[in-house]
Amino acid sequence: MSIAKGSITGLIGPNGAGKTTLFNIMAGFLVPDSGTIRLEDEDITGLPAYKLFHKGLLRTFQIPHEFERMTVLENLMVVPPKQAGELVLSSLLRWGTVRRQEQQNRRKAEEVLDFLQISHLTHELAGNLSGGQKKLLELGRTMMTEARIVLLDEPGAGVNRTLLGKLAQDIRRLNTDLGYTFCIIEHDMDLIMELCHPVVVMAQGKVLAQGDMQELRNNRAVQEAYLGG
Amino acid sequence: MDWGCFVIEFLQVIIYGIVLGCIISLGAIGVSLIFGILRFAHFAHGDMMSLGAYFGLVGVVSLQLPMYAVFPLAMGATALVAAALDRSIYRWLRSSTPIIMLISSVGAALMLRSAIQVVWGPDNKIYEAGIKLPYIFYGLRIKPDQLNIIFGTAVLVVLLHLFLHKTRMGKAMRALSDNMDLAQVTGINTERVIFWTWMIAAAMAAAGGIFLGIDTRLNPIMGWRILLPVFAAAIAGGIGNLYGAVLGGLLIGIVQELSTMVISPAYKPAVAFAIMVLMLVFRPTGILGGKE
Amino acid sequence: MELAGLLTYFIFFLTVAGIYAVLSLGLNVQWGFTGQINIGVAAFFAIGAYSSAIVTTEASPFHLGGFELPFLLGILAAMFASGFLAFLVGLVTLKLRGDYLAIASIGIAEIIRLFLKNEGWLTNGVRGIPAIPKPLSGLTESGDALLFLLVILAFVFVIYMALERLYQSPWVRVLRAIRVNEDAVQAAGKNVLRFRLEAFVLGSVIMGVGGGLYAHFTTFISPSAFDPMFGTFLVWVMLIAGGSGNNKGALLGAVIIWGVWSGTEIFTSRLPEMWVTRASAIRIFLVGALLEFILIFRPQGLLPEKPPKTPGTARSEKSGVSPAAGRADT
Amino acid sequence: MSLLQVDDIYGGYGNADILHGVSMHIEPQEIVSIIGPNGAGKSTVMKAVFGLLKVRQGRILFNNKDITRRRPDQIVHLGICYVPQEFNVFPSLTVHENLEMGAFIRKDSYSEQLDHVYELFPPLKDKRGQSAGHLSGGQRQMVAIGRALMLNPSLLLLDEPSAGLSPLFIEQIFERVLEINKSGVGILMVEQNAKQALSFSHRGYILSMGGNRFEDSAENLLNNREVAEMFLGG
Repeated sequence: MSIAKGSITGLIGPNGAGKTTLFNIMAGFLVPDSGTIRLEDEDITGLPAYKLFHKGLLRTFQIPHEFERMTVLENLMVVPPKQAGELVLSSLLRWGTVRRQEQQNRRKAEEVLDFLQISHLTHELAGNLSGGQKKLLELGRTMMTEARIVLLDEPGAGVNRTLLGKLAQDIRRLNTDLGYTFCIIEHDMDLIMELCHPVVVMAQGKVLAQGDMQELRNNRAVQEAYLGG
Repeated sequence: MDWGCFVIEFLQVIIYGIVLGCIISLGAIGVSLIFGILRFAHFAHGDMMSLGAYFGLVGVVSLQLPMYAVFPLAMGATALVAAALDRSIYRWLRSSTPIIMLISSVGAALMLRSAIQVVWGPDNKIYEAGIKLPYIFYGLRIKPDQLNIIFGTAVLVVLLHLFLHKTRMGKAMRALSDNMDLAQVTGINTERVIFWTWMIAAAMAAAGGIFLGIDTRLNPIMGWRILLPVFAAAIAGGIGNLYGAVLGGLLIGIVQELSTMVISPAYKPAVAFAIMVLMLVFRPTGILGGKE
Repeated sequence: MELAGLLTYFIFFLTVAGIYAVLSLGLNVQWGFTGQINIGVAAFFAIGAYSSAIVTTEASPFHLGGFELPFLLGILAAMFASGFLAFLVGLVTLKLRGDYLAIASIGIAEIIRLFLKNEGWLTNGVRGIPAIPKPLSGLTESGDALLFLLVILAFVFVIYMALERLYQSPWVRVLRAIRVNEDAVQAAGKNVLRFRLEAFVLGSVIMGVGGGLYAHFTTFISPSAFDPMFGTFLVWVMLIAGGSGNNKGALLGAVIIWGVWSGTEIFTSRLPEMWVTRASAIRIFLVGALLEFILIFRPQGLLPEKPPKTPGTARSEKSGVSPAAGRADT
Repeated sequence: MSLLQVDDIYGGYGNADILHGVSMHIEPQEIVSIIGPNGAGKSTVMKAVFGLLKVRQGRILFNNKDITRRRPDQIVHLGICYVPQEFNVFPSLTVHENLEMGAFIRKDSYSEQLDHVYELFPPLKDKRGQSAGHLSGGQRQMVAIGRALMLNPSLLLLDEPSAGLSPLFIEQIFERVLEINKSGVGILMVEQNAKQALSFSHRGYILSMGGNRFEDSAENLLNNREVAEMFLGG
């Protein structure tokens, strides 16, 4: 399968279709047995996750991976790449530079929180957030750096209706305003319908069909895959 | 040295290695059992071996019992101490992380060792004075004690195998080691099985401790010193896998003894460490494959 | 006279507590910040002590030496040696799960112990290295101990301040994140292994400093000084009792636990003759029991870890009204 | 009196609720299927019944006895057995030992029940001495169900018994489930394979977003256009 630049591609399919596995492979958490993955013509197969990050490929997790004993702000500030303060010696000796960078990153984080409209949670411990807020935080982390493509693993799972609408809006805004490309695994068909074009259907480890959600709904094979033989 | 002599010498060292391997195996079995079920590295296991050895001393010296009666006594007493340790300490930490359990077992190791020192004093002790003449087969020397250790270990391993495969509690132990959650939804009283696991692991450790005392001498730090080879054996065999633990024990024991032919005997423990690190780097699941 | 004796004892007490404070600060970097279990603190402690001793002592037929470098270079050597050892250990073990590091670290400690005992050409074996110079000694008539205490306190202060600053830094922020969720740190583009290795090495370097200070304090070292009880376990109890993850906790733990340890000595020395030989064992038993007690009833220690203040021009800090901010900062 | 009655339960893991007011009932000797799109909370309902997650609000009655917030090991004693979707056998134990573990809490003799299980799943009899980890997926599912039957439960909870099985095995498993039901065991089943599951159930519940969406006889659900569409959104 391929994901077009600037698109919001949906990835759907029944449980066990292999969607999350595909994500894990694309994001460098698993190594494929065979086959290649290319990011704008560059072969990135088998690169570890932290290197892919620097190539602009980011991911979120189905079960939010927040740093629970750290504040929301800190959660975001972990992300920016090339922080001088991440080296022991510069933290100790070039405190001024580090401080300046920290201030920049902090401003950036605050912007992100504003964008997501959760700035009231800035100093809350991430572990205390609701499921939906954690999802927003996951999304927020991807905004702390320049991304080319963001893989979202079930951004809607466990999120209530109102927050879901907002999440959808945020994703669309990121797509149109900042030019993010998204690939989204999601079970909430409403969300997929609202956001994604095109949609890829997977079943039993293979791509079954691809196209517009409207078409797919009338596709026999897709219906069968969901309802079972 | 001519070739024949070398072979004899080599086989002689192998015998020493098997004896040491048996002792290590008995410790590694317990470490492996506990890791399989409770998922933490039990650092007090070596000191449980020492404790068993000293209980044995009580049987031999104070009660003047014959050796075959000393074993059940010392193993039972050590099992009770292990059970008490679980009830008073480990049980309260079960819901915390394995790492915290590990640290608490280091604390327990300290307590056991110092308790031994308080009761029996810090000096070396032996079970029996006097030197027994070794049997000699084709130039190979083997002491009766060493034969007893090998034979005794074999009996214990067979008994353990029968326990794990023929009794309800033994099967439940294996079930828990496979999948604690599933055991729970099957209605198995996991706390009771854990309790038994401690008793069995400690009994094996006690036997290993007595053998260690027979083979060398008793002193309060004997268990701590052998802890590294014991862990190395459990890891080399595949942690959580009992037969792996036995195999790993023999491997570590034999290689440790063989190493004395090339390097200074003082560095024997380093050999165990080296095998362990090699294993961890190249085959983390161990020889027979263990848990993750 | 009584008072002078008390004062001497007090200086001695603080000096040792200070050395322990350095060790427990080092362990705090590994365990408190990063969640690494190093049960071989004694090894890095010993390496530090021996390195500093060897490069600062006069030539001796019994061990390597004769460099007669100044005290500070000795400490530098201690840092380098223990850091290098940590680097090697870390390369091999940090990819593995936490409990394997723990097991490997007792292996390292054991090997270092054997090495120090058996390589007589280097360390004079069990007979140890005597006549290690004590800095600033002989400057005053009777104030050597006090001056040396000041040296120790200066080291503790510098290390403490550096770690406090680090604690505010992005570096520790990543470490704390790794402790909670490694995958997410990977997904945020950080090379987790690099951070772990750095933390392990830094912690060990600090332990090396502790070793160096110890060598110059006692002026005589031998392998028996670095047994696991004093070199490793006491340090662990100190850190856990004081509060893992909190530098102040590491300091407090060192003072309190050393106090408890020395205090029980006063008590046990009054025991009847036959018990005196066993007194040390009883005290170790109590330390073990104390550790269990803390783990069960107050696992966070006396001074629990608290999130650092995030630097920057916080609007909430300026306005100072955000209720959430208030909660997070207390 | 219903065998099992679930009244408007809310709950989930940690703080976030996954179930937002689910109600259902199972009559004695009934087969009831829970179906619905992924992430609807189907398995979660089952786990809530079996005491495997926190029920924050609502009530669960079994034979008119309140079992809300009881632990799994207590619930087993009352006569409910649960077959998880994954990791549902002890791989290093033999088939026979797996079944024995099912009867662990029984004090009486269970050899009759053992014979009954072997009758129900003849392939297991031949493999009784093999370790369960070496079996095929379908055989493993048989072991798992057989193990649950060892306590002679009056209600069996099956979490996606057909997941990952080949069509041939799916049919076999469902046939067996039907037979178990005929011997008087009530069955609550979560299924992805909606059509096939409904085709031999008495009734079905369709969940979506952690709440009830439809409840009807299996036949009506099968013929309901809306149901088919629901899986694909709308």
